[in-house]
Amino acid sequence: MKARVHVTLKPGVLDPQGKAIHKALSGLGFDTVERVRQGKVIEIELAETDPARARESLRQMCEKLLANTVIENYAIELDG
Amino acid sequence: MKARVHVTLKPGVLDPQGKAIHKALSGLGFDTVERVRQGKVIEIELAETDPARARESLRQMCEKLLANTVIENYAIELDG
Amino acid sequence: MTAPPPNIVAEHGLSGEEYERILDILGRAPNHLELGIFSVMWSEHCSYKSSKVWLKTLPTTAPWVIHGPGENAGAVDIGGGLAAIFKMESHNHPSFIEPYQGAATGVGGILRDVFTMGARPIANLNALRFGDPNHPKTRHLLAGVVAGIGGYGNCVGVPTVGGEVNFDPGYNGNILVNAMTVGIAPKDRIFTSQASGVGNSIVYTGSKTGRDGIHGATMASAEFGEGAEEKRPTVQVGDPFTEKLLIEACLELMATDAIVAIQDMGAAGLTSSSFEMASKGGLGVELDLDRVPCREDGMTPYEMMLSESQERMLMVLKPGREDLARGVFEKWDLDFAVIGRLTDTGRMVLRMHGETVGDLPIDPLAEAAPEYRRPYEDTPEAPAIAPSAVPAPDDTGAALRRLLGSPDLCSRRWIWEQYDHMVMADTVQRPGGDAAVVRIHGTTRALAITTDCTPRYCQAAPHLGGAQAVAEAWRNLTAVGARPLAVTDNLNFGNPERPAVMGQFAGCVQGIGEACRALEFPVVSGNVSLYNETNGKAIPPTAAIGGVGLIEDLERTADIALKAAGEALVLIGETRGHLGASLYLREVADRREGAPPPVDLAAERRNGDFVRGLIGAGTVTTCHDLSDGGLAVALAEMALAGDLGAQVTPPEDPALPPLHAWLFGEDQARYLVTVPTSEPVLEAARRAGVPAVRIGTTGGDALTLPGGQPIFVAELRAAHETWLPAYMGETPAD
Amino acid sequence: MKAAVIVFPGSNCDRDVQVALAQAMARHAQKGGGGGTPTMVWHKDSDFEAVDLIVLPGGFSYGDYLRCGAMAAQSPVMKEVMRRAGKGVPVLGICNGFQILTEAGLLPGALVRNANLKFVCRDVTLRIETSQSLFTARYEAGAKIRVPVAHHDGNYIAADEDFERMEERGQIAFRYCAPDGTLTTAANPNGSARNVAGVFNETKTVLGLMPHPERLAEDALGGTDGRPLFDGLVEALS
Ligand SMILES: Nc1ncnc2c1ncn2[C@@H]1O[C@H](COP(=O)(O)OP(=O)(O)O)[C@@H](O)[C@H]1O
Ligand SMILES: [Mg+2]
Repeated sequence: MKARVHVTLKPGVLDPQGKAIHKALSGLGFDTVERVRQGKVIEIELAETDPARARESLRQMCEKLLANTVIENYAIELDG
Repeated sequence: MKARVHVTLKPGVLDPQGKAIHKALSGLGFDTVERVRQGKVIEIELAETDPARARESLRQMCEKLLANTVIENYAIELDG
Repeated sequence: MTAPPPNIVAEHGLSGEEYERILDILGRAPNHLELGIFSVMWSEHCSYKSSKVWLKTLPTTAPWVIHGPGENAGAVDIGGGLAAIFKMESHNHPSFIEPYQGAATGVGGILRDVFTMGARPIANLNALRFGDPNHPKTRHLLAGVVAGIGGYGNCVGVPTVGGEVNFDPGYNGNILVNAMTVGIAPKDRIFTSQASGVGNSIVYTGSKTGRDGIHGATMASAEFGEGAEEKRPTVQVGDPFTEKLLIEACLELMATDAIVAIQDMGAAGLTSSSFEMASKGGLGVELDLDRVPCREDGMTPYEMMLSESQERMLMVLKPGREDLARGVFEKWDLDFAVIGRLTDTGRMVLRMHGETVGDLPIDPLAEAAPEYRRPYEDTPEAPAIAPSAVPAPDDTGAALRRLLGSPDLCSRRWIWEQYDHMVMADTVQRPGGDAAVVRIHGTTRALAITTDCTPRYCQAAPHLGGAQAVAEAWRNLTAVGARPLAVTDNLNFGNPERPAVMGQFAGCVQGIGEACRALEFPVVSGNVSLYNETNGKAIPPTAAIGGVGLIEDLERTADIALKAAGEALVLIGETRGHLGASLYLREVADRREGAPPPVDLAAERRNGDFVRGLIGAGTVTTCHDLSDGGLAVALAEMALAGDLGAQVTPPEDPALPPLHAWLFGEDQARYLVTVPTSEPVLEAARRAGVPAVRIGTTGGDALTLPGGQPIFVAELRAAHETWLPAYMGETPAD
Repeated sequence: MKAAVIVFPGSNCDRDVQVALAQAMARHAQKGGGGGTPTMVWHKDSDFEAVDLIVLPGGFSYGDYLRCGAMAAQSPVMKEVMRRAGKGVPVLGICNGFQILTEAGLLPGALVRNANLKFVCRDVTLRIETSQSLFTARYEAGAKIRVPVAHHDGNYIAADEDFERMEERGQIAFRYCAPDGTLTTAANPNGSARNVAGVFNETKTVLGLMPHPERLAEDALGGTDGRPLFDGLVEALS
């Protein structure tokens, strides 16, 4: 079973990366860009066929390791 | 208009982060994990209403800056 | 303006009595914004209300001191028209909540304190205390803090050259992250926050203001309870890239005549920076909050004034220099806005959307800031432990290996290799020695820098512990051949409202003061962090001392690495074999007790001056001060650094303590040096009244201690280098 | 010789390399050559005076956000650097400079996060793979030198066919090795493929390397193994 975990900064948390990308894009002449935020995607293949169990296990992975829940949110997406 | 750019490593390209996450997850007892790859999502808000133009402009951003096409693939996702 | 309900007052951490005082000052009830401002300005963090009475007792002057406490950082004259500017500051609570960002923003904050004064930062150090290695959070906190310090310091391009680390269960719920920065400025171009010139523009630059860290300053002053996790969203994220730009832009503008006063926005952000500038200048300010660069839409005046967004600066410019300044900051892609002006009203007036949203008198607020002489209880005296009352080890070599591999003494390589300790290409002595040595760029002179504190001594005997921390810092500077100049301190304690904690605080400060006076080593800056406790349990008192010294000639310095076989080992200072509160007692005999070693400041000074003289004369080839683990550990460290062995024979002396006490005792005021021939040095010591004795010879690939088998240096290295990487889960193949 | 050091926002080894080069130029002047100091060129300058050598220094250009060197590779000055590199003007990229050169396509391959994910700052041993270049002429092929690394993303990767071509043309400049010269995993600080520490372009006029020769080019700093690189350049280009 394949899954994707999206990790994004919580709203209001400073995103230096996004800020720098925004500036760089403007510098390159992409002047329609209004806002940039950067996040992570973690693709995980699981030896698990039960979606409910997979989701629960992914949730635990996020809480324990994949996301820094102090400043980040996460979203889990299961394939198929 | 909101867009999301997914940047992922090309298949076969070494992914130290993915590897380290995999190892850490196994160490935490998540033993059903078979493969982990890490990528980036860049969320961009554009002052642009025409989807075709938005897509073309995002494609150029990817080619020029957002992805290193020697080692990375990108995918563009437009909202709405 | 409507009065805030009582629960709101309490939530702002203000006591009923303090609130009464606010009513008196304003002659009316404060609105929410004003209450917020009082609350941060009168928080422990900003007002030093519990500590001030004691801090005033510290010696702060010397002929070479340019600015003592009271400025953003202390400044001392280092000759050549230059000043060294330095300070240490804690970021304990934020680092416990989010170790990476907490530590990173700690580094960012202390860097700003230093470059605000016109100095280019040249070195960072960090004094860290973690809980029991077996505590479930320790590993994660250590990994995050080290990565955060490196992540920030490496990116701004300031070398992280030293520090210290201890582990103790007493820090399980409250780790300590104390960051120190040293910078160099032209002596005649030091900038302060004292505003002047009615009508002058107040300028905001750096990053935009967001909603982060609102009430960070009050959080840093509140004891942790079970609900601490809920405070998480107040964590700030650091942007070292912007900090680097800010350093370069500020230094570029400082080279012109545009700046009247400048102040970084640290704790309590825009509030305390604008307040401080006006208050020091005896003036008023008027701020137009519509002009504050904001990261988010719809920010309220309260949020803007209390935000602790990082990487921001406030300046007062000379009339007509706005465009010049704007040009510099725009070149560096930084936000720039004239947000107000100085007035002669003595008031802080805040406007938004054409309305007055806050109006406070500046002097009364500063002068009426609470100041408490809190009740205190002296720490009961710990019993002295006779050397003979401590059992000898079964095997001296095994005891030494054990000590060298213990969490408090093992190699910190795993940490400092994550720090760029060489950027700027002036690091002459890298981490691992007694003090870092950083060359003054373009010269053959250098600064020596160290941080020191032995919390187990402070806990057993606060007064002595405070003095010992200063003495050890002074000794570490001396051991590299530097003339110690001044210190910065970072006083980390529990809840000052508890008399026992206040007693620890008072004791440590008195000890620091005494040692600083005796060693002519004044305190020029510092920071106090109180309420480091969880559920009523305070941390061990931790009075971290950052010391800075001057090396006049890089050809005349010493390091700890043994250089050549056949040299004489000479022990300087008196050895009584004091084992109370020692690491031997803790790690080998498993006992945490006893009075720490006495600190004889006269002996400290005499022995240190003698050793510095030897180094200056080029007499010694190697020098190491003795501290944790005593003679045996110091010698092992010298052997490891030089990859060379030594043979030790104790002197024939009827007063010699038991062998294990001689080897592992932690008597103060001692150094171990190597010299090609011992006689001249012993003779000079006799003349100077300094105890000195030859204890052995360098050579071979093993260390031979009396009463034990030779131990290969390679074996010692394995013991020394293994613990930390193994603890952090690293296998050699990684 | 005239040299230019490009300064990007976030560069932090610009002064270090300027000093190392200036010292090499001073040594050359003592032997009768011309001295001087490299000029600093701001990243927003799309043109600068004619020089014999362009240096891209270490640091964290644009914070190393997104990917190390990615934003710097797109800055105005890089168009000009690429134009001149195309004409054969020698370009040296150290650490972040190496990352910028790969991002700009002036060098093959890419630099990704260190295998153990940690920043690493320590001395390493390098094996000189060839002395047949402007940059390494003052070293002997096979010689071992000690210089520091300090980076978070120095893990060099390239496609196998790129590697074949590079090996064939002698484009590998330095490799991480044990003190005896063998290519071990333990001697490799970042997991780089084939222990690669530095590579040339096809004409060997562009060199990128992760280690910092400018940090050990002076006795006072504990070593001078980095010096021959700068001395060789100054001599060849004066
Ligand atoms: N957190 C740290 N960061 C960098 N260097 C450190 C750190 N902790 C310890 N060190 C370095 O390790 C060496 C040994 O530290 P320590 O045992 O505290 O020295 P001493 O006993 O001489 O005060 C010193 O050079 C010190 O600067
Ligand atoms: Mg020492």
